[in-house]
Amino acid sequence: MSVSVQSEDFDLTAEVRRLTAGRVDIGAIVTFTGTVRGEAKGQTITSMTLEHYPGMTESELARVEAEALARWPLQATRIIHRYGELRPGDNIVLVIAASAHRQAAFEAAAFLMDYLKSRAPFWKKETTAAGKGDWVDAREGDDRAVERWGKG
Amino acid sequence: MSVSVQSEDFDLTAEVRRLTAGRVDIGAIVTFTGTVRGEAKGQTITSMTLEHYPGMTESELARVEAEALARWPLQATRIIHRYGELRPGDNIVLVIAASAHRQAAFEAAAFLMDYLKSRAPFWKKETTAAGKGDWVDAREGDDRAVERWGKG
Amino acid sequence: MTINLLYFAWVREKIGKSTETVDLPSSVRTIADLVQWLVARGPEYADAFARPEVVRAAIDRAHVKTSAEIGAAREIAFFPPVTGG
Amino acid sequence: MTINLLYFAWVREKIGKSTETVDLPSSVRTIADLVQWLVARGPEYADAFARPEVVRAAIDRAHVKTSAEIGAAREIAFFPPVTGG
Repeated sequence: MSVSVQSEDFDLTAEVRRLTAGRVDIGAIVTFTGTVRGEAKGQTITSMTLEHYPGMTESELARVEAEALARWPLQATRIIHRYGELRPGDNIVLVIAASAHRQAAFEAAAFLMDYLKSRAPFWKKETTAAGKGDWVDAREGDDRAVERWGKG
Repeated sequence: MSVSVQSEDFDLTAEVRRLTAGRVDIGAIVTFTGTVRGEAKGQTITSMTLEHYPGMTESELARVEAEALARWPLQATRIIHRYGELRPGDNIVLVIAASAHRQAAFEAAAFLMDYLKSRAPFWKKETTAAGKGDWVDAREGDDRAVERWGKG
Repeated sequence: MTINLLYFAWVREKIGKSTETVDLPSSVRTIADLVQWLVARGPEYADAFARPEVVRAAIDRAHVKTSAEIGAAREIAFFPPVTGG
Repeated sequence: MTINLLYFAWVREKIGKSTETVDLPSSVRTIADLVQWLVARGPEYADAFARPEVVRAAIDRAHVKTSAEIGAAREIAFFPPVTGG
């Protein structure tokens, strides 16, 4: 029930604690963290720049989150997506889904990631060791991943 | 590739950092945290005691972890299960699956939990506000959850 | 009609600007019309929309298809398929 | 044959001990035989194994079915279906 688009890093423990503090109705917390890999298509990546569409990003993430809350019995959700220049190993995105039981938490977290990947207006540009900057191509698999959830 | 059975609590950020430190081949990290709920069958729970079978617990968890590593392309895994007396809101179990891509990480984390729930020799006893201690019944759903992964 | 156009990622790089305000003739009714109208403005637009099927659009910050009517839109954005997460 | 028996959770509570060492007659070959042999030892065992289908067993720390042969086992455990996680 909370979405952030930020350049700063995030802390997993702190974010989970913020969602669960003082609550005893949560039994299962699933987190997904996406990180920058140091290689793409056999090339060494030195940095990754994330561009986004301010305003639309926040509203699309909120829409994705509302969709998950409508589909699963969730006690709490959280989405954080970073933008700007990142290095290999850096965090890019965090999704948290908390529920009474594990199946809803797992499914909702996977759903949030699939939807976010197909709808949130972010674009990645990778800079290789050779100094070349390339926009990352959308993966066909990401469209297929979203289809398994049916009509959104 | 690491299993712990302990009475102490764990820290999500610290555990993830230990798995990923200095690595740039990880793109997706899924964590599952199981926590003690404050209610069961309409009764208020004041504490939960986790009994286990020392020796067998560690070997079953290692077996579950090896099975996940054989099935998915994982960069790292971690299982921590607590025992002893816990309070509502306390952490019980942590599972982490790290991979290059999110699908493997999500599936492996769900698999680890399903297998752990059906094979790791832990037993929960809940104490209610009325002072009554009851052993938690195994959920039929947990057996069905494990079946979807096919022969283990 | 005056409207703000926004460009992102390689669409922005090819066009050479991230935003501009344009006066649209009344003949431009849909996103597809707008793409055609932009392409006629110069080679940088023709380059950005050379493969129109890989360019996505949003009207007032909501994803739309190229058949969408522009209507009373205040802000239209063009960008490649998203690659966040 | 001398063997260590371990009991957990409500199996332990009903039998009233967590571990014991017993000398098994050679006629006790499987887990099912062992359950039958234990039940004959006293009402606390009969109570623990009143519904044998809900008691699980492990031989030398590995899950087994009640048809499993005891063989050269050193440690046999009885417990309810597990409820960890």
